[in-house]
Amino acid sequence: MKKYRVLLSSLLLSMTSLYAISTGTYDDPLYGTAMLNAIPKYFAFGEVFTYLQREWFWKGFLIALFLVPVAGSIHYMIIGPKVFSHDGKKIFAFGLFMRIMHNLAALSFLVLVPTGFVMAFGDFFGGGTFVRVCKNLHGIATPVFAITVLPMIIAWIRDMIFNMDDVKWMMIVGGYLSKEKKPIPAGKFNAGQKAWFWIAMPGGILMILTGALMFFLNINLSPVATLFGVSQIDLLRISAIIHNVLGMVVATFFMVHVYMAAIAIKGAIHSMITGYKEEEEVAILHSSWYRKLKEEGKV
Amino acid sequence: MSKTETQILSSSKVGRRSFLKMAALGTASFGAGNLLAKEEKIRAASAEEVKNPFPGSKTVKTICSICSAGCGIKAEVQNGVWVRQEPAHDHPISEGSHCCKGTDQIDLTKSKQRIKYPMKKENGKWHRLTWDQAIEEISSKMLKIREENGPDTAMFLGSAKFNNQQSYYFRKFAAFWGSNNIDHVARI
Amino acid sequence: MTNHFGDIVANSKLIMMVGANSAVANPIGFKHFLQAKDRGAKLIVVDPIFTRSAAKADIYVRIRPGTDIAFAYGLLHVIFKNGWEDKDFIDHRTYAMDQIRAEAAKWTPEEASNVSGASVAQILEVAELYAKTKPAAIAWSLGITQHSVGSSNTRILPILALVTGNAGKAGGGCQIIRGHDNVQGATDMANLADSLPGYYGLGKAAWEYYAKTWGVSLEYLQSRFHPELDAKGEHKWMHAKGFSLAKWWQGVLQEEKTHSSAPIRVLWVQGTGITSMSQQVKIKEAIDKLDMLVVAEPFVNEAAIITDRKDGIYILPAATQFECEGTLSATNRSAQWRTQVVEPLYESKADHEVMFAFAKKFGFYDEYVKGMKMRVEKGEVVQYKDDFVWPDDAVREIARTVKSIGLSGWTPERLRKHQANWHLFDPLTLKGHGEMEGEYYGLPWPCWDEKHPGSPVLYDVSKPVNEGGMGFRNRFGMEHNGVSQIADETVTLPGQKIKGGYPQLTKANIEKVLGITLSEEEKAQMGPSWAMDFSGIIQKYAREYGVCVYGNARARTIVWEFPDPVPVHREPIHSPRWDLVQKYPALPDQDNNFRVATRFISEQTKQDWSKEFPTIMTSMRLVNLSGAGMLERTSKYLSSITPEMFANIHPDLASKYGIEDKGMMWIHAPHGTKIKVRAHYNRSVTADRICMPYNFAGVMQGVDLSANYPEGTRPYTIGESSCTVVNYGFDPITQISEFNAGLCRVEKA
Amino acid sequence: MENINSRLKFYCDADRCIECFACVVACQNAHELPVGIARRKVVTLNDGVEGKETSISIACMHCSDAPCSQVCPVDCFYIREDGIVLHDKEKCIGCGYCLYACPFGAPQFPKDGVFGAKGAMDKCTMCAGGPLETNSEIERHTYGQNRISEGKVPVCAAMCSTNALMIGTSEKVSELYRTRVLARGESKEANNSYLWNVAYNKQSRKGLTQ
Repeated sequence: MKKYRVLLSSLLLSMTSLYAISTGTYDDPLYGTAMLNAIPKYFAFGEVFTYLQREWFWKGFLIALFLVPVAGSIHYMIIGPKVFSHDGKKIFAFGLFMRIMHNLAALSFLVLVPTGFVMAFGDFFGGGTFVRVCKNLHGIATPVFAITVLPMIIAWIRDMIFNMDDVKWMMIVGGYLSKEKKPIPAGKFNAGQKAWFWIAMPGGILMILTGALMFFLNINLSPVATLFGVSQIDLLRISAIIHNVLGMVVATFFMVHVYMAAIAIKGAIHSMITGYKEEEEVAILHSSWYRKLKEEGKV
Repeated sequence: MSKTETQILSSSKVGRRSFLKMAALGTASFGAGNLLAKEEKIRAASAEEVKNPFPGSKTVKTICSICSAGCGIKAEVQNGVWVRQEPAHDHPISEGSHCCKGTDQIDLTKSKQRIKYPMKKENGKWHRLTWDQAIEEISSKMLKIREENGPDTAMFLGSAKFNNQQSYYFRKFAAFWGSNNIDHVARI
Repeated sequence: MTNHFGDIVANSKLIMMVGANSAVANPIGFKHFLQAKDRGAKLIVVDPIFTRSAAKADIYVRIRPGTDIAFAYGLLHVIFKNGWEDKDFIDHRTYAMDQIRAEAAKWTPEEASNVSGASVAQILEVAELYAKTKPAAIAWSLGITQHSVGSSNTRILPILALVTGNAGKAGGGCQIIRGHDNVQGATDMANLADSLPGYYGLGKAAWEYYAKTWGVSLEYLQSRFHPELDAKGEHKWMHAKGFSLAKWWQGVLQEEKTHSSAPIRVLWVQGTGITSMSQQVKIKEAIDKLDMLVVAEPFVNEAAIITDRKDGIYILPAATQFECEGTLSATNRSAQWRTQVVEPLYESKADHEVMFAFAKKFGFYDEYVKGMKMRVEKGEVVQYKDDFVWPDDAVREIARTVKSIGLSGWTPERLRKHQANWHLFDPLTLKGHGEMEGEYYGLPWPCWDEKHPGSPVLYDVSKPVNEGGMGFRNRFGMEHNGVSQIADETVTLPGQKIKGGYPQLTKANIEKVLGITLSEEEKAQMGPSWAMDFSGIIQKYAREYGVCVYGNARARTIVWEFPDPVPVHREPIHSPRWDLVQKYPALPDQDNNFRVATRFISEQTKQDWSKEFPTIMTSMRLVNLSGAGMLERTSKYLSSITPEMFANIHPDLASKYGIEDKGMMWIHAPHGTKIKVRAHYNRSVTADRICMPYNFAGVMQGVDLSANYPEGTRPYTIGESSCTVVNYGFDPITQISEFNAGLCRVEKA
Repeated sequence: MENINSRLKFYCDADRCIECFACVVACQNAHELPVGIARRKVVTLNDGVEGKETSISIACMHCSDAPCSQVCPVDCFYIREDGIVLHDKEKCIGCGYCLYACPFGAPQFPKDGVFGAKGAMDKCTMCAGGPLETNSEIERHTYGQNRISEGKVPVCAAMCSTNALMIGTSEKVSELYRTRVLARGESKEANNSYLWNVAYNKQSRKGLTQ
């Protein structure tokens, strides 16, 4: 637990220090000479951003918004959820700290994703107070998510490395297209979860960074900007592009994740509340892990 | 000759608002053949077109108090409050132009940092005085010093910000006090 | 200014700015230079710093601070050598040009280049361009005056204009761009230690004249002064110059020898930022030592802040100029009426109300304001009413009194009418039309009488006197060294009924000069000379005969009562060129000027200052601040443009001392003071010099003085005053400080 | 009003601009902006470098194809027939997209309340107020003066110290500028029309980016 505390505090510290960088210079990094120098370079990222935001981002978000619900509904109707016995033994999967971390992240995502969509379709809501509140919630939820990122990475990264099981898992799409209950090749985390992990964690960090940039706007980032060889305004434009594109992907995966946990596998959500998974569920959906646990005599 | 470049534009996004207004070349300026140009606009919009933003205000012509170019200022005053500073396009020297100090005259006059009442420093602390107290204390001390060592004990530093009449009367003040110890920043 | 801004736009073919950065100090003035440039005029900027003005110039010449005379002689050398001078002008309208020619002969372009740092090619180019382009205006400002040779500097540039015949011409002339809004007026009205209003001096005749116009006896005025009499039995301290702004602190500290009836014990500051004066540490010590400090200002004067004293400081709230009414003189000598915009805010009082209140307590109020209740009747000033109207009656008092510079025509009625009819004046000529036909805007002085239109261009002999023309003033006698000081007979103005030059008009000579006979009544009413003639009869005849009351004389190029009759180059008191100090040494030390002794040569040669202090230090202005910055630093918008004091430093110099861009550095002065400022890498300065704005205050030698401000009055920005490190050095005549040439040592902080 | 040349435009003559900040402070005073917000900015390039120093005043250019209005997620921009680009602060959520889309860095965001969140965007209105009742107090407080409706010139150009800043229909501005350049009798290179070349001329864009 101690290492987590260190982690946590260092994380908080880095967040606040980001906050504290002042803007008190003669030449504002955004609006001063740098701005004028950036004008001729507008036709790189500036124009690209404008084009993408005007033509494509809203379409992307529209697809993201409807893809999972539609696909989920079809899946639910045709194949239906997987139901496992709740009377059997339970296997301890997640400790209290990790459950808190995960659920904090889940909570923050429940805010981040919908508010993100509201912003993306701000004109649909007519702008104004509602969208503004959503924007601020989006900002407020971010630190909550940020706190959880490093602990989750550290705790799970070893289990998240892809292996042969995952290839097999991919071949059969995790068995979700069949109603049969036969063991699926997967460790503690299956390939789907791993994919989600790799998108949500490094992607999440990227989302946090790009989001923070856009949120704080004119804090002096000239060292970073120089590192990438672009002006600060271009850094912001790049951030906006990344944030949007990645946002679509993350939102999509998040919805899949929610569908799986809450609907497609009945009761799966309990493992993140109590920490215990149904033995049958583990045996079927995480057969490799189950085997390993058995070998170690933990079942 | 005139640099008045006016044309009527109807301005509005469709259906949002509409009224007639004049748009003009802001600072049509001194180009060849444009020698006498000074008035750039501008017809005041009629009452039907627009509401006066400062009802009942009057315009006072005055002069910027920063530098010796002597730019004109038009001050809009409403109920004794200076509410807006307008460019004096008809002023023969500045023709409406200002530097940043000139454009800030309204703000400077109303600065929160003004000295608001007479004060005296005593035991390292500032204390508020009434004018009567201040005049009484200062003058009695000065008269006492004058009594002791004569009028050349005082040094009067006047101002390039005085108007001519104040300036003349400041010189006269020193003369009546009895000293030529008077000077101002023209010497720097 | 001898001309006005519109005239530059309309007529100048070349403008040479020397020691002036009006793009920053005076942007509206600079607008006119740019307009002239867009019309095809050439703009030459001569400055130690590549200023914002220089950025717009056709030719920029970088010279070393304090070498303006050397540079000007370099130009004169080339001009004389090639015969480009205006020989007729020199013969007919100037005196002693041969002495200038002799001095110029010493200044080969090579020597001028060696001293000033301008290249020989540039000197040749500028000389040819300036001499051959006509009309050409010279503009200058504090870069010329703020030197230990300031009064020579201000003579050499008009000499350039005289040599090339540009003086008194539309589009030519000498454009001295003044600083504060009414610094011209405050000087005319003599907030000065060496004169009464209108440059009448402090002689007995002047005091008598003023006693009359003020409605008091000379004896009364004498009784106000210290009673000590001089050898001639005159009131010594009434006729002696007072302490000056530049060195008043010696009157308190008395470290250098002073000559006054008493030490200074009370300082009364009304509207002068104390931190714009040099020797800040001495000023601080002097304020510490005073019995009392009285400050009357709209904003806190740092005089009350830089001192450590715990008692005896009074701060009085004065109104701004938008809270009172009166006239002010623009840099082109135009009077402008300033109308009150609002009533004085808070408890503040208008400046004259402060004076009136104290005059009452001091017991001279009735005599003090009597002048406003008087008028001229039959050549005598008599009281005709019991109350007065401010400012109108003060305007009238000035008009009947200050004849020397021709303020007689400045009546409140005329000036108000000018204000009401701004739109009827042409910006390029200042000529009025319509209702204002026949007058120039603001009646630029001299405006000899109530019918005179004002004089937009000084010394312009192409116009009749009654329409604003005039020759040079006959001020220095009829002849000098046997040479007549009166202009040549070819210099006859249109409408002039006598031929050629003539002396200034006095009661004694008017009949002879104009060939008239005065009646006894006229003689009885007439004052002794045109400048002291309340009756206006001299001016009446002058108008009739188309002559100028002050005469039509030669411009003298030498000032025989000065220590340097011919302006000569002298190295700054703290010179970076020790080799040149031997060749061009400073003047001998002065025992008494403005009641105090001043060191010149002894300070200059005390040691080779450049060894310990190798970097040249010069001052600059910031566009958002003026003077000591007292006003503008309290503006939330203006102060945010430059939130901090800084110095411009060349990257090469900075890196030599390990100073980083935007890092802090110390600047040490030879007299042992230092300031801590932020270094700004900037290539407008070369690696041998640094440049600082002088508009900050509130920090002294690294110590923040915020705690000394009364609550709620601290300006939004405070900073070190560059005047803390301005070197010792003063002009021998005007005692202006040497702000613009000094030495320092920089150090990483 | 279909003619694109009848749209109102700013133009800053770099040969005249002396970085005096008059436009900036005039604007701040006229609209009583919070400290730190400058709808107009003055920038000097190559400060102190002989022969290269250029100052320029810059603000919203009121683009015909205003990219800001194309990217606004809440669609708060509107372009008047006279070409003035305005926005509705009630709708604006302060997301910053308009700034990313703007070539000129015009949109600014006053800090608004907790966490340093950005408030509603603020930019030059060409002194034409906003979508609230014309010349009402609330319009003045929200958007600043509505001088256009009074028949007055925007305050920055009206007070420009050197008449560097011009405003008018693009036709008139270019006419005036052309007269000025012809009077100068010289064909100045890029910096003369730095902004316009870059912003409105596809050919010179390439030149400058290369």
